[in-house]
Amino acid sequence: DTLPERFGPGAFGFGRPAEPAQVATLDIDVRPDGTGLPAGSGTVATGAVIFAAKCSACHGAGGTGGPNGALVITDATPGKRPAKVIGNYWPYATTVFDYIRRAMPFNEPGSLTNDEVYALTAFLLHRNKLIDEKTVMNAKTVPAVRMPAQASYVPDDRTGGPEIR
Amino acid sequence: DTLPERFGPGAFGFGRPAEPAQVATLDIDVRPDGTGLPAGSGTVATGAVIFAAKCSACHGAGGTGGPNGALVITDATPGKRPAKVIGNYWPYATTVFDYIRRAMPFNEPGSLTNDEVYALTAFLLHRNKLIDEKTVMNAKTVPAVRMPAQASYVPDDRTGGPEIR
Amino acid sequence: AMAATVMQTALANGLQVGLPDDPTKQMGTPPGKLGSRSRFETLAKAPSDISSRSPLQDFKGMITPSDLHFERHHNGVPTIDPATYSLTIHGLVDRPTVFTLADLKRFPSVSRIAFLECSGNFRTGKETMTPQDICGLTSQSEWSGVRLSTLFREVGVREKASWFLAEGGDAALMTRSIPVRKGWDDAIVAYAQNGEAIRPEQGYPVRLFLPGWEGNTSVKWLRRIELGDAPWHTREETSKYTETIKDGRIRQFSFDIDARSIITFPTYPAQIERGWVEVRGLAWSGRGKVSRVEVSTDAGKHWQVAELQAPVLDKAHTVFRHLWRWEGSETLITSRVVDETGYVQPTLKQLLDARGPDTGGYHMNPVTAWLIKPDGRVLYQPDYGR
Amino acid sequence: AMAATVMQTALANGLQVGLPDDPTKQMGTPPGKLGSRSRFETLAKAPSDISSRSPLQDFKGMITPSDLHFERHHNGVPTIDPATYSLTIHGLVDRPTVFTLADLKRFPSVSRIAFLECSGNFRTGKETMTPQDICGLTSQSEWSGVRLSTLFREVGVREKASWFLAEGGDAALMTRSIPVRKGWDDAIVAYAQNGEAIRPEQGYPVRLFLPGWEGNTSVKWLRRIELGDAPWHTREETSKYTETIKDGRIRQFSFDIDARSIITFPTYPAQIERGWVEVRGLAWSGRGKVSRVEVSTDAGKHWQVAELQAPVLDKAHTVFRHLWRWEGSETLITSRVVDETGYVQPTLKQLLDARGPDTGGYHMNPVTAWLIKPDGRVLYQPDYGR
Ligand code: HEC
Ligand code: HEC
Ligand SMILES: [Ca+2]
Ligand SMILES: [Ca+2]
Ligand SMILES: [Ca+2]
Ligand SMILES: [Ca+2]
Ligand SMILES: [Ca+2]
Ligand SMILES: [Ca+2]
Ligand SMILES: [Co+2]
Ligand SMILES: [Co+2]
Repeated sequence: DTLPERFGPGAFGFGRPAEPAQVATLDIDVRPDGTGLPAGSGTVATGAVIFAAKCSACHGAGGTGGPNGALVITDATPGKRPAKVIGNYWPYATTVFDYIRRAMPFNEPGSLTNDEVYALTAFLLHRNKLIDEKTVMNAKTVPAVRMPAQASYVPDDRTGGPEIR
Repeated sequence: DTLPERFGPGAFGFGRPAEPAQVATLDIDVRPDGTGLPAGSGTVATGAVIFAAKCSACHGAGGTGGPNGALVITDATPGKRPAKVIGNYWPYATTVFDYIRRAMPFNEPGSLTNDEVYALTAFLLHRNKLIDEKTVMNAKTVPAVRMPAQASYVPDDRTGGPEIR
Repeated sequence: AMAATVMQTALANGLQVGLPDDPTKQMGTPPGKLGSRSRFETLAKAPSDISSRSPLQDFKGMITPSDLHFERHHNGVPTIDPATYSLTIHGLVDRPTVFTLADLKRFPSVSRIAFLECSGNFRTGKETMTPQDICGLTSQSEWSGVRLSTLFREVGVREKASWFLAEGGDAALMTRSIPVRKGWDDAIVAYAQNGEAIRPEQGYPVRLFLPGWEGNTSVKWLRRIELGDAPWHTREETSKYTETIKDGRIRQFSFDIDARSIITFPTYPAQIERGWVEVRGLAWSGRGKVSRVEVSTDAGKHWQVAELQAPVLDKAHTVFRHLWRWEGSETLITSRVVDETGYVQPTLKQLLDARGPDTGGYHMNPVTAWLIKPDGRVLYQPDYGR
Repeated sequence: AMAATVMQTALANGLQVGLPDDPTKQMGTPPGKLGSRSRFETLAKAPSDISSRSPLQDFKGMITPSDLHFERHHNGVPTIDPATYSLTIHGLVDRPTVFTLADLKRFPSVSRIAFLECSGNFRTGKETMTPQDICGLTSQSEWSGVRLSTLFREVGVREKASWFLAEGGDAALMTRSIPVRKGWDDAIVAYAQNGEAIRPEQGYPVRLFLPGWEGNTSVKWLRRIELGDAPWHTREETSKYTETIKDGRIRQFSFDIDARSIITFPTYPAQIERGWVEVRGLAWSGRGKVSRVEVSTDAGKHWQVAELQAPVLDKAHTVFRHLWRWEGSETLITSRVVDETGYVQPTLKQLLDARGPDTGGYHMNPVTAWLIKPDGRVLYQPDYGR
């Protein structure tokens, strides 16, 4: 870092202020505590219908597998490790909402309404045995889902130096 | 240079011996002392005919100029420096033979016989007032032509360091 | 000086078409607006649906030609108009700001040669694998852009900002959470690669570039940076780009690329002849400079220090070379790098011992060995170091 | 890991065609065998019948993209089949030898980043000239190949050999006489450029590369090297590539490229805005490293030391940068380099004073200045330093 100290905040004056309305159209991320979740809600039953129509071609019936992989815990094939899916590997349910909203369906990203994303989130969390079939998903309930994998997550423990980790 | 000393002559053994006959087909260069000049000869008169047919389109009638520049000393245009041509700028006549043989005519390089190159050399040296119109050019006579520019040539006198040269 | 109006129209029949019998006797192709690759060179990446691997075995030197830089996308390469492109920085900042491409180019700039490697860059299996097959998801360019620290100062990043979210403008809207300290340290908001604008496959017009960190964090087609006080736990840092390690733990935010080397010659499908052979390859570390590369030509019994091509740069592919006299017997050749932190490139067994057998494919950097057959054929040795 | 068979056929209607309204909502282009340049980038060299000039003002960093490397040919670019290519070394050697391309690649190799500049690289005239117009006949690559010294040892160059002839296999059969000491020092018989095979325009498959020396001596399409005891005085080292200096003398074999710098931003046709401006450019010397670049933003009254981008390499284009606050008044900006021999880049007047007014166009490396108009337009100043 070689800039002289005088180049503090706003010193160059390049760029224009980001208007809150503009930021809002881009600011679609969702955090583990639920910050960023929009209004709306969805049920497991609605999610099942949407999933069958828009997702199962790639992820199999009910998310059990397909050309682009399983999304739900399936019975372990003998001798094979269980697939890493939402129910056994994802630490936060908010990520399910965030990811589906930004990236799925793969061939039509950004095409779902918030209610549809809530419904798909409900459906996948239910199929992963994380919520029962009556629990409605919304900005309050998604961050409250307890995810079994969360306890397993540790930050990087490699530090450089001779030790192999 | 970081190779150990043992990598002296022939150490790697890559490549194959160059057979003298193979080398001869490539070894077309001519040196100031005439080394490399082939058998054969040519006259100014023959050169004039070939030049008109194969060269004058690009270098003008008799080499006095054209789309690709003059080859002979021409009357200086007032206020303009004289063009750098064979008669006033080239230090060795051997270069005329060597260059024409390897590179001219520009659109048919390598197409002239040695006798034709001798003839063109004779013609251009004559038009540059370096030989009279009777002198035949061959392996003996080309290196013997006295070139006025030769005395002006000095090796690079720049040596790095602060002096601008 | 020389009048140079070559009469190309009248004499165009002299120009080379096809392969000339003798190129010294026909006019060549005139100078042009863009150079070309020789028609005799058939360099190519190896594409799959999600990535494309650099042909490491074909490269000389340390720079990767831009059109052979590896690719890894999460939903293809977007087409972004530079005239409408913008980068928004917001969140825990005093001055949320939108920067156009022109704005970014006005700031003080920086250039550096550094590698970029996907943390999923390891495949093994058959003997007929090339370096491209095994670890072709690494490439090196000279990257230019504005330091992220400069932008941080400009927008007034607040003291309590500890993480930021970087978001791409592709169809995957790729997102990663990055510690703010990396932004103050050496992160670049890059708009150029090897002298020219970043190529579309590498993030045109603007990408994040985090020297030494796993490739996915250098978010391409960067459209937004949000400053926050905790990581987001996006899908790409939970479901993916994490590795299970011992005791059922899941290692997350494993940003640094561990030191690695690979011999790129001789390797499959080369066939060598007896006599002197220059064993060469690439070595790099995400933690700094390569200190040393050792080569063994007797299956790991003895190791010799290879020559490193200067300049040895920080977080950069470094060419190593070792001259070896092969007398014709079957043997294994292999290389290992030591980086400036003292880390020694491990064997696959050492990695699996340390992480457990279920660790998966991220951050795998084992030593790689090649079997030299008595007839000079070279085969990958997937079992070496197990 | 992830199964990744994206159903591209069934869903191909989702792929981007043309410019998408919102690239985050359409699948992007899948990974490919070769990357591409963005359709929005219109980089091009400026070709004439005999050369093509690199767009220096468009480059970022120190590497020149290979397809934008300047060209200078004496009868176009030949098409050479690498399978039949050979290099013959003969003359004052113990072992005249023919090397195929494969032979050359078996020898110990070396790589280095260095500039290549045509010694005829200076034009001046109108205010609307760009750096490309003024000195676009310089470029920089990472060159790889075998040291000529290695080949000299291999063929047994005799002690009395003091010069060699390098001959190209193009339609000009280009020839230059080179002192043998350059071969022992740092000459490379190069077969690679920026990681891949040398491009046809730069000498495919093999060229001589003489770091720091005038470009013409780095004979392209190298087919023959003959060792001798005196220079040949070929046409390219007598009629051309010589300069008249004072007292009617003609300077010959002026191999070294004198130190030079040029601002590449801001330059014509850029238009700047008031406020902070990063003045940047390239500096280099054929005699070693750049020691210092000084920038003046007040027509040469005061000079400030610019920042040099690390690594500063020997005989290499080096990026310099100087942050300047422009308040809107008309001024001249200019740069000058000092190399490690203590040479200070001269003005045109200093050059003409030293060499005389008839010196011609070779080895002209004057400081170059740019006029900043109050409206921010930037114009070349041909009269500066006269
Ligand atoms: C055209 C194929 C396709 C369709 C349709 C599709 N997906 Fe996907 N899905 C993918 C691919 C490919 C990936 C992996 C993307 C990557 O890794 O970058 C993926 C990944 C996912 C993941 C993350 C899996 C993990 O373990 O990380 C979720 C969750 C998901 N999809 C949900 C959905 C939902 C919900 C729908 C329907 C709304 C859907 N997908 C429709 C192809 C598809
Ligand atoms: C199609 C155009 C063309 C034709 C025909 C042509 N030349 Fe040239 N000649 C050129 C060009 C172009 C150059 C400069 C080449 C260069 O500098 O690389 C040149 C250069 C020369 C030079 C060197 C001039 C100098 O001062 O350095 C000589 C001598 C020459 N030509 C002789 C000939 C002769 C003799 C012929 C006929 C046998 C011939 N030329 C036919 C285009 C032509
Ligand atoms: Ca700074
Ligand atoms: Ca947010
Ligand atoms: Ca040596
Ligand atoms: Ca000879
Ligand atoms: Ca022909
Ligand atoms: Ca669509
Ligand atoms: Co990756
Ligand atoms: Co030149």
